[in-house]
Amino acid sequence: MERQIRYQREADLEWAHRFTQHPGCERLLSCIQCGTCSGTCPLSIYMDITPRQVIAMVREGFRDDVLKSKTIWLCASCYACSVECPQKINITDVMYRLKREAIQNNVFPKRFPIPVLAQEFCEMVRRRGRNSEFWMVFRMALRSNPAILLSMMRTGWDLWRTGRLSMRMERIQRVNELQYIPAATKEVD
Amino acid sequence: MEDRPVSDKLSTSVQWEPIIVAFFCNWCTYTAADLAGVARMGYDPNVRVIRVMCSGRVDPQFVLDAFAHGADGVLIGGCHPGDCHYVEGNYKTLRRYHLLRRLLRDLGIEEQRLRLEWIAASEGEKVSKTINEMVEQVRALGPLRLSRRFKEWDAELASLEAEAQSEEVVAHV
Amino acid sequence: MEPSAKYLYYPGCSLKGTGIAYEESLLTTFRLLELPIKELPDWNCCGATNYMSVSETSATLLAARNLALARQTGSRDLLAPCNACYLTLRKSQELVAHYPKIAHEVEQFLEQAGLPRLDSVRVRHVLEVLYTDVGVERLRELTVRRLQGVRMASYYGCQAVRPYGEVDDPHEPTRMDQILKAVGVDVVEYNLKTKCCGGALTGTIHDVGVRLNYILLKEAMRQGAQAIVTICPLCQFNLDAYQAEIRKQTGEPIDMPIFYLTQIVGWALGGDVRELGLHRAISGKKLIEQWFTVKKEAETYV
Amino acid sequence: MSEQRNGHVRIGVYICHCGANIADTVDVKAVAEYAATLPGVVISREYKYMCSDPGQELIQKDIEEHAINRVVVAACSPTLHENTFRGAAERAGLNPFFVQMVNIREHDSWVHSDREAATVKAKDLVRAAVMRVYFHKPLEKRRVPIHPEVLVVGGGIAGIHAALTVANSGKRVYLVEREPTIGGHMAQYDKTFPTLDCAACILTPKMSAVRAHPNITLWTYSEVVSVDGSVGDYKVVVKRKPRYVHEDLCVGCLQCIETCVYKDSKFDDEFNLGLSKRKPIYIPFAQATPKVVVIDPDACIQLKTGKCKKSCMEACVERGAIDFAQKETYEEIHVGSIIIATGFQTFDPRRMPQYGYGKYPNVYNTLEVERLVNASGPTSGQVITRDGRVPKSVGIVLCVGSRDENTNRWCSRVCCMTSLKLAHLIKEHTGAEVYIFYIDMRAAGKGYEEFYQRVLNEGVHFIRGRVAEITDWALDPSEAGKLVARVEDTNTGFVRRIPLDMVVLAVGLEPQPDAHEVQRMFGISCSLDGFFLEKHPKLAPAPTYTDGIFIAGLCHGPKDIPDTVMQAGYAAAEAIALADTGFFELEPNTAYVVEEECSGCKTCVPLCPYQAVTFNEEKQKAFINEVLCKGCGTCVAACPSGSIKQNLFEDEEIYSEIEGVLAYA
Repeated sequence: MERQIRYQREADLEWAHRFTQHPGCERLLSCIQCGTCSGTCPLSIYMDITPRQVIAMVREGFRDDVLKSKTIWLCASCYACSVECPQKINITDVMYRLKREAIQNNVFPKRFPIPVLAQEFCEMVRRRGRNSEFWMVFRMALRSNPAILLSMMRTGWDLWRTGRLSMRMERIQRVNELQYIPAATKEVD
Repeated sequence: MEDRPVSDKLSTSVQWEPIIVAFFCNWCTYTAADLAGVARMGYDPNVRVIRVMCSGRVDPQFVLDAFAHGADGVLIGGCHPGDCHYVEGNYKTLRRYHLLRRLLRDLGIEEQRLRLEWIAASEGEKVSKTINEMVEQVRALGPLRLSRRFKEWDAELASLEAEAQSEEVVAHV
Repeated sequence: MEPSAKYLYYPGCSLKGTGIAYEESLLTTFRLLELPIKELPDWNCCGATNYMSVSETSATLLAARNLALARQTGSRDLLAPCNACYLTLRKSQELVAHYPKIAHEVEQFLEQAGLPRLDSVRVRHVLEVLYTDVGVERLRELTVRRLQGVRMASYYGCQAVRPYGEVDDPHEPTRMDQILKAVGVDVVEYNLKTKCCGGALTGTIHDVGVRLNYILLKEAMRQGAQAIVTICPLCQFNLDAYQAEIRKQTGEPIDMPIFYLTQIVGWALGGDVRELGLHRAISGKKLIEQWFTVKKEAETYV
Repeated sequence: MSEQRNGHVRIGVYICHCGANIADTVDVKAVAEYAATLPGVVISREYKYMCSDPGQELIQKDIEEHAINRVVVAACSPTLHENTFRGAAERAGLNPFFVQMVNIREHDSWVHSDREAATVKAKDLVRAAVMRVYFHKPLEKRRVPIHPEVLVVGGGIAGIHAALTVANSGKRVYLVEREPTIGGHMAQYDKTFPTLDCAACILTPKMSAVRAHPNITLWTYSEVVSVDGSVGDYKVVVKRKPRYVHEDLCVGCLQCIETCVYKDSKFDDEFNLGLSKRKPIYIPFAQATPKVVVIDPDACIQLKTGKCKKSCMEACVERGAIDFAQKETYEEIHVGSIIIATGFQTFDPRRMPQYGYGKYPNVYNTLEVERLVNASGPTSGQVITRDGRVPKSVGIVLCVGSRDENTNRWCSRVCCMTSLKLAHLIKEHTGAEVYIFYIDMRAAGKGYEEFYQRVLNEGVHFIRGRVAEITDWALDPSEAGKLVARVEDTNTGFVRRIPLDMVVLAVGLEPQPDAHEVQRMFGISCSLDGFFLEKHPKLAPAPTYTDGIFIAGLCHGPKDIPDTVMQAGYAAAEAIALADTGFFELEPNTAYVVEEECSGCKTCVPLCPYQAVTFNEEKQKAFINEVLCKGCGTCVAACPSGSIKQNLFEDEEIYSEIEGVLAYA
């Protein structure tokens, strides 16, 4: 049996405190744990921990539990929780922040497609200035789960015959200007 | 008066800190400042509050006097329009305030050194916010030090006078 | 079009690919409304939700480049038809306005890249422009043909109305409903008009994404809608592309056209079917043919 | 110079520690030592609690033994203890206005954390007071007589209780109520928590007592339209709206209602919140007080068109109480004090569209359900939904318009208990499954937690989570035809969908929509939430900053019936005490004209909002009537020749203060 207890030494209170200083995370301490976020979220029913629990865990410093959760990756950034929150907490921004920390610390679920998609996307955009939908999905599928490609065949065909599937690799002209944008994965604080 | 006490953080020699004289009306802003205290809403210690019954009691000369005695900024706090305990004292303050700002500008004193704010008895938070903002603003403007400039001006005047007199003497001779 | 057109058009990646019909119908509609519009030269991807998930700073810089480019053109209104582009650009403005540290990084980047400092460029959404700048009454006046008796549900998606509520009310948006009614469409009550379509989830966690779209489609049907009107390329794609799969999974006879608002408005203003990209639909093709081509003689001219 | 005017000045300075409140942040010893070096200061002391008896005695002893004739006390806000220290001085034979207070607690130690800076500030403020007190003059307190009559505004339980209490002490009371009857919200309730005694049974006897009391003048369907004057003598004008029925002639036989040309009731009944209908001529409810009918001018054919056969008049031909020509009238009264008990309004849940109020007929607010479960309500106590069904499952949603930054931030205090009560009653009436959706269950009060336990044991489901939305679309066959609440059950961690036949929104309590107008008319303040502000949150929760005006009940903030009654009794006691004292002491801070210096420019005359400044044409000088002067000082500030002075706020006093705080700037 796995013990479920949490010792206080496992709680990273300093991290928790720093967390509330980040843009959009300032009101985290106001949370009254009412669960409106979870109730509003269209995806909470698929999450391993609810958005409300995410906030409770962040506040109490249970960093690893939060970062390894699927919850943060299921967030589709629809902002419903942020709009409904009675304490005006920007829960979407909290989720973004957690996604970034997870990627930087490499703790996200392996071969889980969403962080892979995010990284592929950033890589492509930073190098070419634009995102070519076809190639992005293709590369993401190759890296996470090539079997997906089969199921996408039909959609691909539909798009192709209606002229909505472009295989062109898009690229902006002054791509050199993008070199001043720091590589996304290097963000630290 | 005597020398400044030793442990004086606000003394000009070490690091200049602005001093703001605040005239708060008894019914709204002074009470709000009390509320800020009760609620422990901290703010910069650079402000010195003088209580008046109504912001309408603030004679423009009080403001000029404060600047002349070394204030770097003057804050007037009154009740919100329509809420004056004395019906409309704050409207009179507002009119005087606009005139005063023009006067200050003409005198070469930055207008931002004088601020009028409506703060209701319940707005403790606004007291702390206003004071902090104003301290920040006046700090950015730098010291006014009108009282020292008086000495310089006096000296300047004296020398001009002496000069004029000597010229007169020359002329007479 | 003249160099400093009133509206600077920021297509975003989707409107050059899966959402090409949105671009076609948007440009057609603007032409019919005689609104000058010009594409932002050398625009780059806004970064969407993905970039924000990786780096807040870089995401803001990426968006900021577009805002700086917009400033170079001299136009004030940057029109972003895609909900995700709209929000990403708007959000970067908010971050710059509220966080000096981010503002500083943006300033530095723009300087290095030789771009002008940010100025008051207004990021606009198509819905907002149609509603505020053109106006419901004007659209009603300009309508030359009506889709008599066709019932549609208006679907706003997430990122246009949330979190800022500038495009429309975040709880109960009505502007698209008003526009659709003005151009002759019967708009049905639709509870899920701001519920999420799952965005990129259909590509990543496919079953979850498809389920969300199934719920959206089913509720629209329950309310008697024959079609759904959207204002976002991703919403349109998600609702349009997976109906066959949903039919197979659930056995329910869902085959519903999913339009862009600009297709419906453009058609009402007299736009051509192909110009409006109406031929690019995947689902509900029969109804589309019925409404827009076959029964052409039944059109009511006003 | 001042010595010449004021004799030999001997100042005593007293620095209070206030336990640790001041001493922790301000180096009180250093301040006292510093004060001792200031000119004129003879004695400078610090003490743990200056306001305590030993503290006051310290001052008194110094006055007596060391001939101290000016006192500076650096302690808390003058609004708190100025009178305490003035009293101490007076007892020692010194004129109380030789005392000056320095606020080093609220304005210093409580708002600063840097000990050094706080100490410097304290020294600056003490120095300013020392320099100011130099110029103080002996003054006499002004006394104004108190008119013994009392006005109570609002006829809910707070106003009723206050009016009866004051009236029982033998004083005349005017009770003004806006609606056609007194009773307020309490009259609409069914049972009261936690004892479940019937609201009407305990309220209606008090309503009749008001009607019958010889000392109470009851004006219903009336509104205060203007208030002038100040403590002791308020002149109040009350508008009496026409009810088109002579109150003194109507006996409440209700035959007019029966014979009204409208055979069926078809207008929304306000008392039942539209859950039932009434006629254009109606009585709000059976026990309405006064039991007098009223005619709704927006519904009555005669009043709208002048073309009705007036069958109501025929029914009342003998008494002749009905009078379509009735016009509004105005009453002017003089009272010494006023008790404001204007109540609250409930939150309009249409502001939260996610709950579907107004869209789905079976979504109710708590007030409507109070009427539904009431035996004398529109359904005679049967809980039936708007579509005519007895609900099998009922959800009560808490914190609707409370604890929410998007609507109202405060906790409305009564909704938890109201919901427990309604859960119990609904279960009793229908046997339905009842779900209470709560964030925190707040059952603090005598017998409240016990009631919570009782409802728990009755099998009501308590789901800890704020409902995200109420919809009518089914995702599961079991949800078909029902409303569905989507909520995270935070206790289990599941997101749940709960099908319900009836949803009750426990709406929060808000200030009346016209609270700000009332606040302005009576010259009192509102707190940030819009409720009326009390003088002190702990020690004076019924008086206001305006002397002679007291607040009671929910106009001051959400509270339950026992707390309302207590506050109303307290407000009444204050009003009685004021009337019995017979006078009120005012600050002697009036303005006066030094005639020799007045140039007769008349600048001051139009400035005074109280017409206290007049111009003596004969002398060509301004004159200030001290009785009318309220002491704002506007004329003082405006006088170009400086001939208008103000007691307690003399120019030289303020200039010294300015100079004092800036002595080292």
